[in-house]
Amino acid sequence: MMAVLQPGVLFGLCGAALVGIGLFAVITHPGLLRRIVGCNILGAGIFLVFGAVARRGAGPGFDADPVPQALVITGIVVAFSASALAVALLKRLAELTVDDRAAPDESRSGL
Amino acid sequence: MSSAGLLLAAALFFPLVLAICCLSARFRARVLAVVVIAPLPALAAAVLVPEGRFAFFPAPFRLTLVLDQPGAILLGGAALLWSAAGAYAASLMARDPAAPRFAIWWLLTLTGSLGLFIVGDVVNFYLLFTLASLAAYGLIVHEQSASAHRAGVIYVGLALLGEAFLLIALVMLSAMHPDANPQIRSVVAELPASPMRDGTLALFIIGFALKMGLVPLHVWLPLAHPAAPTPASAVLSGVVVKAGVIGLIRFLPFEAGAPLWGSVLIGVGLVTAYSGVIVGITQPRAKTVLAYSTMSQMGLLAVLLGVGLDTADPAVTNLTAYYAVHHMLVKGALFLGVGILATTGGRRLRLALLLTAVLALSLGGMPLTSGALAKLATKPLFGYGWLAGAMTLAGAGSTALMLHFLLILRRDTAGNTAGSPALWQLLPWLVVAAAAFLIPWSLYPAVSGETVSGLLHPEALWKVTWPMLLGAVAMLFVHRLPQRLGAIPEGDIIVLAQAAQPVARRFSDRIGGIDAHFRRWPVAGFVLIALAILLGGVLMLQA
Amino acid sequence: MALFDLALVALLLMLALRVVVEPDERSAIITFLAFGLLLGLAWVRLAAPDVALTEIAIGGGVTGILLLRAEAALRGRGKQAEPATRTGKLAVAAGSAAISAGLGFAVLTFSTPAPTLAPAAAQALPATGLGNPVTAVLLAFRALDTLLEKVVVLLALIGVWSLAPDALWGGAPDLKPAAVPGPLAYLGRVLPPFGVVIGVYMFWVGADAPGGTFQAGTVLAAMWLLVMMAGLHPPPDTTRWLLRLVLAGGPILFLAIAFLGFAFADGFLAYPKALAKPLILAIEAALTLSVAAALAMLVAGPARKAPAR
Amino acid sequence: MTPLVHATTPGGFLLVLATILPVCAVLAILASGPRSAARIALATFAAGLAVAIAIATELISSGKALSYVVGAWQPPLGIALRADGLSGAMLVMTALVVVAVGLFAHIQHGLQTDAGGGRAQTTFWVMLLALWSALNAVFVGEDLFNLYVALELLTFAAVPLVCLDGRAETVTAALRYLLFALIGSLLYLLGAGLIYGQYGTLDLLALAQLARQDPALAVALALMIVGLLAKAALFPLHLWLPPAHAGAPAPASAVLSALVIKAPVFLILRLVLDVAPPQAAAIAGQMLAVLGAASILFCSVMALRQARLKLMIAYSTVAQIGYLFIVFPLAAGSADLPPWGTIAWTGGALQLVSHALAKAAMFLAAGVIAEAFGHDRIADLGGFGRVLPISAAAFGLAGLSLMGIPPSGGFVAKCLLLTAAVIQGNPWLAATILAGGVLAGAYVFRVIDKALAVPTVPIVARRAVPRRLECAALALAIAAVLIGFVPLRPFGFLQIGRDGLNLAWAP
Repeated sequence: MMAVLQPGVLFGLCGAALVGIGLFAVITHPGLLRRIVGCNILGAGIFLVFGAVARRGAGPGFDADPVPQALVITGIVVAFSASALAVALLKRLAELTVDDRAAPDESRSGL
Repeated sequence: MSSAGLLLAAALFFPLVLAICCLSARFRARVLAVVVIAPLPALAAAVLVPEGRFAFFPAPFRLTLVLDQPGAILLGGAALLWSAAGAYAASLMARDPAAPRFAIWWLLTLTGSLGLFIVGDVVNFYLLFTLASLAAYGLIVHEQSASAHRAGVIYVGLALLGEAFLLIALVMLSAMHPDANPQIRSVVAELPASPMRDGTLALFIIGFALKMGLVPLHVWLPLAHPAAPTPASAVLSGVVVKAGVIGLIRFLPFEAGAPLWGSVLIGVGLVTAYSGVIVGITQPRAKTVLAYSTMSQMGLLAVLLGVGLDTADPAVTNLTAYYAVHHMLVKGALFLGVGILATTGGRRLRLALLLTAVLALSLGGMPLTSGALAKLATKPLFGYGWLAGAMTLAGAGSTALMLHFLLILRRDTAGNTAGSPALWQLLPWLVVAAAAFLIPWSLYPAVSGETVSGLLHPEALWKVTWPMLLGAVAMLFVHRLPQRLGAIPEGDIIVLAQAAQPVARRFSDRIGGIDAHFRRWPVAGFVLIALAILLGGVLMLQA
Repeated sequence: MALFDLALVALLLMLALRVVVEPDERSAIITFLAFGLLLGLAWVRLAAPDVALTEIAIGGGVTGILLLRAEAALRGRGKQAEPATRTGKLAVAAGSAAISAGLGFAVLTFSTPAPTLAPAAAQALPATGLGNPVTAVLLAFRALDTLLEKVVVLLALIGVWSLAPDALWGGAPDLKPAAVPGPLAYLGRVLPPFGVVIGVYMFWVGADAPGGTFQAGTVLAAMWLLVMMAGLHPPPDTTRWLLRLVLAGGPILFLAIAFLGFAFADGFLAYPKALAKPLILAIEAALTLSVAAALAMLVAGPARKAPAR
Repeated sequence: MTPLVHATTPGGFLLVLATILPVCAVLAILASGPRSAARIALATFAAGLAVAIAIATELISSGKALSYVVGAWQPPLGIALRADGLSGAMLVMTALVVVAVGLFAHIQHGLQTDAGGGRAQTTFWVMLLALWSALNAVFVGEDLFNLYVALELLTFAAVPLVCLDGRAETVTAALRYLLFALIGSLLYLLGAGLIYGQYGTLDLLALAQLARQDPALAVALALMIVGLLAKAALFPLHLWLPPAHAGAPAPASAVLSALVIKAPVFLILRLVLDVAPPQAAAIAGQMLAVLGAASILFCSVMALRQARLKLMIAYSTVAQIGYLFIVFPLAAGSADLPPWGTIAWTGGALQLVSHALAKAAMFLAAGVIAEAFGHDRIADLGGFGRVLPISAAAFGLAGLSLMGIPPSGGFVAKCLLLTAAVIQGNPWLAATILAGGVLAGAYVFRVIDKALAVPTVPIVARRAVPRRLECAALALAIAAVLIGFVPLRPFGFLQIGRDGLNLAWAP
């Protein structure tokens, strides 16, 4: 039982649960913005699994394995870029659909 | 490389090169003039090249050409018909702006159909078969009428299906062979020992039956042949259907025999022969009647091959080729004749009708014509049992069908004003008609092993005459049947397929509905999760 | 500490669930930001201070600005698409739970002793002259990932820019709200000097202590955003050469040094031993600026004003 | 057993160039401004093509895989790049398609009235180059996380291409694509994390020797494979593909359909063949084959139903991707024959390459048609072959390859797969391959039939299209046909660099 309470395992399990929550949000939530947030929760869960792996890999002189930690940093930046692109698309879409209502059929002329 | 080999290669490549030259617009504008010479190397090869096999190009691209007796007989006849029909087409289409397009399809079909008679390896056989099959589409739809288009669509659909059957059959045939592109001869020799023998044979028969127009895969034939321009009808009905015949000749194991599949071929062939006559006799259009006659004759060829397969008699291939070349030339001449008669009037009309009548009755086996020769040469195969009777009856049926054809021709030409056909249409017709008479006569001794003088024996004459009389009598009765003409629509059972259209549409709509469902975000997401769980679960259970 | 960890995990899960079920968009996002900050705490507990800083700066900070701005822009016309049915939700919930269970099982059955590259990293660390192994992994051992990741960020930025209407292509984004709230204006004036100092400090210590180019870059980005949002300094045109140079400068310097490795060291992305640390620091400096500019512009979004010709 | 380690081989630096050169061009465009985008891109095409050809030449002449250890940091700490025969084929294919599409786009841009430097044009060039980099990185990557970054790079390059025209429908399609692909890559990343937790390395070569049957690996493989399936848009995960590929401008559709979805497929191939233990590979292969077969049949029917040309081609992509997945059970190795020694492997690789060439040609031809007539409704295209003979020919030749009609790459590929199915006694897969061919024939013929038709009212082009534009499509289509003549088996190019991995397959 104590083994489960070690951070290297506990946060791994937490990450696993977050993955489930994130997946549920991104798949079932009707709001597109919330789907993006769901993706972020999914990502957070995944990074926690990496963190748990890193923590388990503590060695002499190191509290944790630096490699997964570095991967997480890279991953966070990539995930943020993805969110930013998704949000930009979403905002553009909202603008376009509003415009469409104002001037219908303008967008249908070309291919 | 011997000069014989080069000539044989020229038979294949000359028309192909001409087709490729059409990429140049300047050449394209004049291409009609060369369609008549395109098959000439093949004709020369059929006459001059001795039997043998020739290999070209190094290993991965190796092309093997084979000239044997059945191949040479068919190649010669086909080349002659292609050339004559080409001359006819060149004259007919001189003013047609779409003629270059027609000529390109013509050259491609020609390359494929002639090549099939001489190719000796599996891959190139399939390649040429495909070429002949698909390029014929261009000939069928050339006139762009609604009926031509419908015929073309149905033709391509069935041709693609045939391709699929043939492909899997070829793959099953050569899967175990170490060579990537084996010789047809060697893989067919291994076939009887193959564990997939029956499946392979069944697929071959289906694939080639489709091309020959055997029941129930014949539906495209009575639609496509009449829809094409006259010279194209002549080669389609004369030569292109023979692709199926040469396929069966090449790929069925006549050495070892396969009684089960022999019986199947005999059964299918007889049904085709009779149904061709029965449906054909209800048709009001001359070209459609000819198409049904082609179907009926292909049935007879299938019976011939079936007998050979049943009795393990390799000699049947020669006889089949002989019968096929007779039909090829006669049918070609008849189709051209329909075109000639449409433009002929007055005194010449009677002469032309007479010649047409001789050609037509030749299919029923009129004495001294190629039909009689073909029937006499193949007669020994059937023995004296029920099969011989059935074949005789089929001959009678052919006579009746041809009488029906002649009656239609007389009706159609009754109102013709005096006139004469263009010389360059008349001449090819006469050449083919003459060849239909001469070639079978000259080949008879070699093929049947009997002397020509035996043909003039009264007994032999009677043997072929009485079925004709029977057919004529039958026609007398049939002629009186009310509402006979048009009782069965062109393409007969295709009507059933059209009745199934709503079902197909519903099926397709169902697929569309499922697709729309799967493309909903939550559904796709759930499927994603479910797949991960499934795969993970299975992998975990195993771990 | 175990109890603390348990409480932290419970809180994290609660907040995450709250984000999912919360009907109001704005509260959901604020909950998510709280979740991000708590996550930083979790990273501290996982002995990953570098990640904790990154998570707080990006997950709690810049993402917060991004999402809140998006929420404000979309309010009232938020896209509602393809809702799941009740059974569908149940099925997905069951599936997600199964995935979590499988993951948990995998986490519990990891091989022991845990495989680790820590010793290998420790052994190789001196060759880089750095003290912080995470920085060494990012800029030496796995520098190719970092390089490509920089390109990913720039690509996302160009992707965002490409969403501008044709007429505005090359123009400037607009961050300033219609009316700048008082506190924002105040923060915009007061915070940036501190922020810049913190950012520079983080970058400087990053070589040997927790911190580094991403964390520093993110802090700088946040400060720049603050300034732009408070309307103190308008965002630049996206075609401005200075902006483009700062954006591309980091990766270009990185690439240039990487290619020099062919000539002066063991190949692409290898550093000459003696110069390793200064070179890495130079790269980090340029990258920090690039990251700051890129992240800020990512949040700022596509152009909303026509370019000045 | 001595563990295999990466060692930089002569010519290994070419792999670095293949991945980095297009990135350099992206940065150069960013630094020097949009106006020079086209020029920089064209110069990169020449250089990139040369690099790809150099890699292929080096592979052939040495007969061994090329490797490069980046920064001389040995994996597992560092990252290695490696190109075997299959990777080499992918690199060359990618270069060919990218260059042809790039030239097409350059000519097309030249037709537009406004000068260069516009939004859509600049974005196109940047994304095309980034995409090339990402694809090359995927094909030569040896490190699971490095591959993740490459996949993300690919997604971020592909998404803006989808909505270049900025209409609401395409933006919707792009957003849907981005989110679904994001879920896919996150699942992949999660799997990579689990693998690191279990084995302490992300290096594929090392994993090939370390991987054993254990729960962590099972979960990791399942997540990674399914995540990649989502990115590959295999039925029934294809929701994003038809609108995205049909909505993008023609050159963008061409690279998306021809190349982008091949990257995840390639990675699945590597995971199943190199990482998964043999029994796991067999089971995963069965499941993938079922999905592949469903994809072929279902999406071919869907393609047949489409009224718009580009949607038809997009559905055809999903169907053709299916063929790559039925390779798995067919290429299952035996004790004396590793998977890459089988003909199914060769067939699969050939299908991958010939589909890429044919599909790119088809989309470009469709682009010309849309450019000329202002629409792509199949029903209203009667007689377009008269107006655009070269495009019609390109479409027809590419169609040959899709249908599997000889002579073409698609024919040889399907023939090899059929042979494998027959030898293995797998009638269902054989029937699926054939049925897929017939259905492909039907939907290609639908268009050809329109091209050859002579409508009563002749169709007229809304605007003239220069021949040069059509020729790019034709060149690709001819390449798809010619690839059928490449003698693959005795050549053994696809087997280069794979024998070292035999270890993992020894029972």
